Amino acid sequence: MVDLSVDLGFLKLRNPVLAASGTFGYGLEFEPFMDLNSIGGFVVKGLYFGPREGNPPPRLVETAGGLINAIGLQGVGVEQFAEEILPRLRKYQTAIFVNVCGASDEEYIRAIEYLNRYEGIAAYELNISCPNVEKNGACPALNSGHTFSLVKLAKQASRLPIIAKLSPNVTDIVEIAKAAEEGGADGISLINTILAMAVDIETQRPKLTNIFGGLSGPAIKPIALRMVYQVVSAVKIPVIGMGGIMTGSDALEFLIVGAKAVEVGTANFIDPAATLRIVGEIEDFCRRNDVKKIAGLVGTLKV
Amino acid sequence: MVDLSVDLGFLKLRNPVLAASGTFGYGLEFEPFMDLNSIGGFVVKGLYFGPREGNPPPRLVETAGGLINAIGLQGVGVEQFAEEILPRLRKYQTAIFVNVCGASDEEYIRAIEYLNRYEGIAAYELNISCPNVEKNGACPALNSGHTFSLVKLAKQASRLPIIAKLSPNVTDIVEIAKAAEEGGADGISLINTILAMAVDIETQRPKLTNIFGGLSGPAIKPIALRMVYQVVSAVKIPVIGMGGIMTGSDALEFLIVGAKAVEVGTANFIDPAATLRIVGEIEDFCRRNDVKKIAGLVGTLKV
Amino acid sequence: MTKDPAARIVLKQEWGNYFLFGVESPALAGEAKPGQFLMVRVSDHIDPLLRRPLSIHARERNTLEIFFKIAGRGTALLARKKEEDRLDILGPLGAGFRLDAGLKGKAVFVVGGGRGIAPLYFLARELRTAGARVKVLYGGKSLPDLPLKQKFEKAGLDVACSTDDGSSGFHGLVTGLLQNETNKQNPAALFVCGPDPMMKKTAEIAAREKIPAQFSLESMMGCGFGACWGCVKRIRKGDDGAWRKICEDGPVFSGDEIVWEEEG
Amino acid sequence: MTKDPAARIVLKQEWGNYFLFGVESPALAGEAKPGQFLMVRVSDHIDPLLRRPLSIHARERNTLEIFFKIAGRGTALLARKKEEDRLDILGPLGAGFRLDAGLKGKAVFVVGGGRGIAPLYFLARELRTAGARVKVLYGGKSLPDLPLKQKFEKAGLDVACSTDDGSSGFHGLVTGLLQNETNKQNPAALFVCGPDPMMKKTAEIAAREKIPAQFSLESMMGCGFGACWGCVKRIRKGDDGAWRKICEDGPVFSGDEIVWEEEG
Ligand SMILES: Cc1cc2nc3c(=O)[nH]c(=O)nc-3n(C[C@H](O)[C@H](O)[C@H](O)COP(=O)(O)OP(=O)(O)OC[C@H]3O[C@@H](n4cnc5c(N)ncnc54)[C@H](O)[C@@H]3O)c2cc1C
Ligand SMILES: Cc1cc2nc3c(=O)[nH]c(=O)nc-3n(C[C@H](O)[C@H](O)[C@H](O)COP(=O)(O)OP(=O)(O)OC[C@H]3O[C@@H](n4cnc5c(N)ncnc54)[C@H](O)[C@@H]3O)c2cc1C
Ligand SMILES: Cc1cc2nc3c(=O)[nH]c(=O)nc-3n(C[C@H](O)[C@H](O)[C@H](O)COP(=O)(O)O)c2cc1C
Ligand SMILES: Cc1cc2nc3c(=O)[nH]c(=O)nc-3n(C[C@H](O)[C@H](O)[C@H](O)COP(=O)(O)O)c2cc1C
Ligand code: FES
Ligand code: FES
Repeated sequence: MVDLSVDLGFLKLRNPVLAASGTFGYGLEFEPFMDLNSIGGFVVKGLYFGPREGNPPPRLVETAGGLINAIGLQGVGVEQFAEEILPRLRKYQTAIFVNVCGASDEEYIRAIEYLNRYEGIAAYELNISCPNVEKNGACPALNSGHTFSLVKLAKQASRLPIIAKLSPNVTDIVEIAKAAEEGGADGISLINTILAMAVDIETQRPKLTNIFGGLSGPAIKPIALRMVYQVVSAVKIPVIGMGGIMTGSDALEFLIVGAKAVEVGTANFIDPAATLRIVGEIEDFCRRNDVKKIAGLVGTLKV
Repeated sequence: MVDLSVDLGFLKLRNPVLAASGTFGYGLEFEPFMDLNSIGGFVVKGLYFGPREGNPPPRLVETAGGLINAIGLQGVGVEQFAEEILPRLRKYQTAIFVNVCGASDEEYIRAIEYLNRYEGIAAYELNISCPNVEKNGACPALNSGHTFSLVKLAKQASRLPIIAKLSPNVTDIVEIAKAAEEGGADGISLINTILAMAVDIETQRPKLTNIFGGLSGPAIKPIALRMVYQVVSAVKIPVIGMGGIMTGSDALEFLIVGAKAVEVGTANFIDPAATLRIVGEIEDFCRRNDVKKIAGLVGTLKV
Repeated sequence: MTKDPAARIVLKQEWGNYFLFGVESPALAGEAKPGQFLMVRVSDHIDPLLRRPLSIHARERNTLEIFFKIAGRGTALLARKKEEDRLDILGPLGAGFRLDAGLKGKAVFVVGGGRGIAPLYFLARELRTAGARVKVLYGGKSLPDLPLKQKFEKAGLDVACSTDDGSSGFHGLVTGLLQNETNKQNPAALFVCGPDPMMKKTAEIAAREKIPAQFSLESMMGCGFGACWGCVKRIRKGDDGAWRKICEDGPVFSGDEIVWEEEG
Repeated sequence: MTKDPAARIVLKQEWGNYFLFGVESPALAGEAKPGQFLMVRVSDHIDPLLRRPLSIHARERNTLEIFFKIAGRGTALLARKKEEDRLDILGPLGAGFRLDAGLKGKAVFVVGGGRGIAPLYFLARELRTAGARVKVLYGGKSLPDLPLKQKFEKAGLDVACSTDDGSSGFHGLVTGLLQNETNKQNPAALFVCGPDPMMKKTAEIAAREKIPAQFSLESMMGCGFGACWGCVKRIRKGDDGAWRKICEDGPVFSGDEIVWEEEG
């Protein structure tokens, strides 16, 4: 038996595979395809305090090994989530993270304070890195000062652990990660999508109505892995890695560079049981290589 | 007849397709496969003042739709280039750009001053953006102050136009582009490769001896296109776009968002006549769509 | 809703750029309803990355059929598959057409343009089973764009065709043919699938003639099962219209739900 | 050096994970020399992105042969190609083996391990044509890893085999077999291709026995024609060794040029 459990410090996970926010709906969408208890946990789609319309379509473009999305965080808002969806998730023994968004610092705090009253949430993943809401992809995680202050506010308001989700669209990811740590984050997750665009040469229009969107999928894995590696050596809090993970092998790369857990995003669209399959592939690898505890593989990169 | 010529202001090009530095050797490597006169021009491999050893192998990793390289600018140095290679290039009627590198500001200037004495170079592309030389991918183009001062020094030293080649590994590409423009750059080219890594899960080692390398190829096109679009609207000098161009259609996306010309990189490895093929594909597009002058298509994006 | 990673291709037919596959998959076939669709994996790796949505064209006990036109790289790759190859398919997805009990004995028109004919064979047969008197209006650019005409006829369905170039049937758009037919007799319902402009025009006719009409919409789909919020269109449900997921709430909507102006 | 975008596969043979293709390409075949290689495109799109280097295994007037083992996705895709399919190939590339005039009448050993046997069939035949007395030492893990044994024999070449498990020929590594053979008779030259450890060991034997030896090296190749500087190894050319391009200066080097320590 391979011990796949990992300890984030503030939380133990059955295994290191989580589903990434915005790619796993509210979890329920995946019930027909897999047992939600078989993965480490999942992060629900980004929630603002109130419901959000999202961006006008087209919202998706496929690129070479990647997907650009400009969903714009369409969603139900924390109230409807907590009242209608969360109760249906409580039956699961898996860790449920809420990805918290806000158009202003105050809205993040309002969402957190509202959700604080409900049971069944393992931690908040503070989405300070969505490139699809403000013009030109602006978001708090582009700036270490804002990252620090917002994480600090969130931490003060929250009764649950805070995971700061960082943006790859920065010169120095380590600086931002440290700001999040100093602000009191209990963990860091990265990367969110990379600001990108595509053009239809026949119509000479952007392929996304929003012009810009966020690039995800296998295309970005090498960039994500580099950033995760840079961050793990600079902070003491646990790091959750993501970006382009499609297979157990991809996930293992992130664990080896030092991520304590991983999130699987775009892969869920192609294979709705991707997270489950990846857990299995990690287990197989461990068996083949006589790894008794997956936790022992974290951060073993030989340089 | 389609008029494919474009005017960079400081230089007219037969057509908007150039070969990118480091992917076209010194040009001569491509003589068996194509007529070098059929493309707009090419940028020779990055040159330091002196010869460079480059990084230990493995230097390449293939990724999903991409290639990570950590060549580390192995090359002959300006002297051997000017004395032995440049004379063999002078017979071509195509624009030859020299990609100038330096371990210090002074070395850039020394290289430029040395090359100033030779005929047959159309412009210098100032490579302030190579991620494979300093630790953690550091380079002048990560910082607007350094970009400004180095471009300014180079411009003062140069008798030829200066094209500043920018790095995508920044929070705000527009800020850097503006700094280059203020420093006196005659043009801007972007993007250089994106800092990336890959891990061999069997050996638990980085796949590149250098740990980090630069990601190129189709995977990065959506990111490159976004950055080129952001920059063209912010500067007055001409912008040369690149990143993942494999086909005429890819090149047209860059022209439509406002690049005056494009560079083709990784594609040259797969198809040594890629630049030539792309010129043909652009011409076919123009014919099909009754575009008389390619210059008329530049910057026509409808938003 | 399930995933069959190895649905076997048991039939392949082709007409130029149009292809029909029969795939054996008891799991998928068992649940299928007209207007539902499948998400088909066209590559076993990352290129193209996403599955492709294709309507359920026909259903037998253990097999389903898909009918598609090559539109780009994904469908071109799919077209290269051969009998005995396996397909990785998710489905059946979406809510499909609503088949009112009240249609028994009534005349209904099923209107398809181009590849939009795909879901309408399954639908037409079910409508007939439900007791409706079905007339199929099938339009294309030219005769080669009507490869399924005979199949409908063989199934004993009443088909009228139109071609833009007059090479077969009514000379003009299928909406022209529809207008002609409604001039003769207003059906009790319209079921429509085709390119957006054709559907929009059809919606106008339906509204004018007060015929209840259902439309099967297309949009770029990331997942097909409601997880990505990528496929939205503006849909009224007793409100002014919100971005609703085509894959989950649709792909079929009634004419008065669809906000056509916001398209594209 | 040219590009043939449509070299036709005229022959396909397979033995488990090993494949042999004959490809018709007068342009490529005309120039080919032993030890040179081809860059073969294994996909028509971006996955995998790069061509794959494969040695020229045999040459007839208008055709070339390649022989390869499935190592990963690229070679697996290649293995799926069938007779009559077309391959996009660059070649011939590299400098290949140096065939000294002085070898006439002399005994030479050609030593191949696993898929490293690929370039040695072409070489052995050319060496024989040049008048050398050729002995082929062919090693593999087990009998199934020696699929070309009979081909060499049929060509009238003297082959001795080794297997790690003793299932055929000498029981042990091919370097053990080589040691045995050199104990009997020192050849005038060695020509070697195989996994790095095998080549390194062979180089030690050659140095000890003072036999001139040429080695065909492998490395990760971006382009195959000298444009990317990706394929370098440390090679001495009257100096301490610089990173030299395997694709252009090699892939064949003599034992005293190669700095084995710096490998991998
Ligand atoms: C619910 C639904 C049912 C469909 N049923 C059928 C059918 O039965 N037969 C049939 O021939 N076609 C059908 N389509 C359309 C079919 O999905 C597209 O033609 C196909 O996805 C194009 O893929 P491609 O790789 O060949 O082309 P691409 O090169 O990807 O694109 C070609 C064109 O198709 C559009 N497209 C690409 N991907 C999608 C996608 N995921 N969803 C919608 N449009 C897309 C692109 O925007 C582009 O305009 C259906 C679409 C939907 C949404
Ligand atoms: C000059 C030369 C001649 C060769 N001749 C033959 C031959 O005749 N027969 C044969 O079976 N093999 C030969 N090889 C090895 C062959 O190129 C690799 O096995 C093949 O490229 C692996 O590709 P893949 O996609 O199947 O595997 P991948 O999944 O890409 O990789 C599997 C392994 O092969 C290595 N590899 C991948 N790409 C390359 C590359 N471009 N160059 C070198 N190694 C690579 C990887 O590092 C990895 O260890 C030769 C290599 C070189 C450099
Ligand atoms: C369609 C889509 C929607 C997303 N929505 C969110 C979101 O609501 N909140 C968030 O933090 N990240 C969101 N993301 C980013 C993912 O959680 C993840 O960070 C990113 O996609 C990289 O991982 P991947 O390459 O595995 O997809 C979204 C990504 C996609 C593709
Ligand atoms: C192997 C390799 C070597 C490169 N060397 C250089 C270089 O010497 N100087 C430079 O400015 N850019 C260099 N680049 C970057 C390219 O010029 C180009 O900016 C980048 O690859 C993006 O374009 P592409 O995706 O078309 O390859 C190199 C890229 C590759 C792949
Ligand atoms: S296609 Fe993903 S939600 Fe509809
Ligand atoms: S493989 Fe590109 S230089 Fe050798």
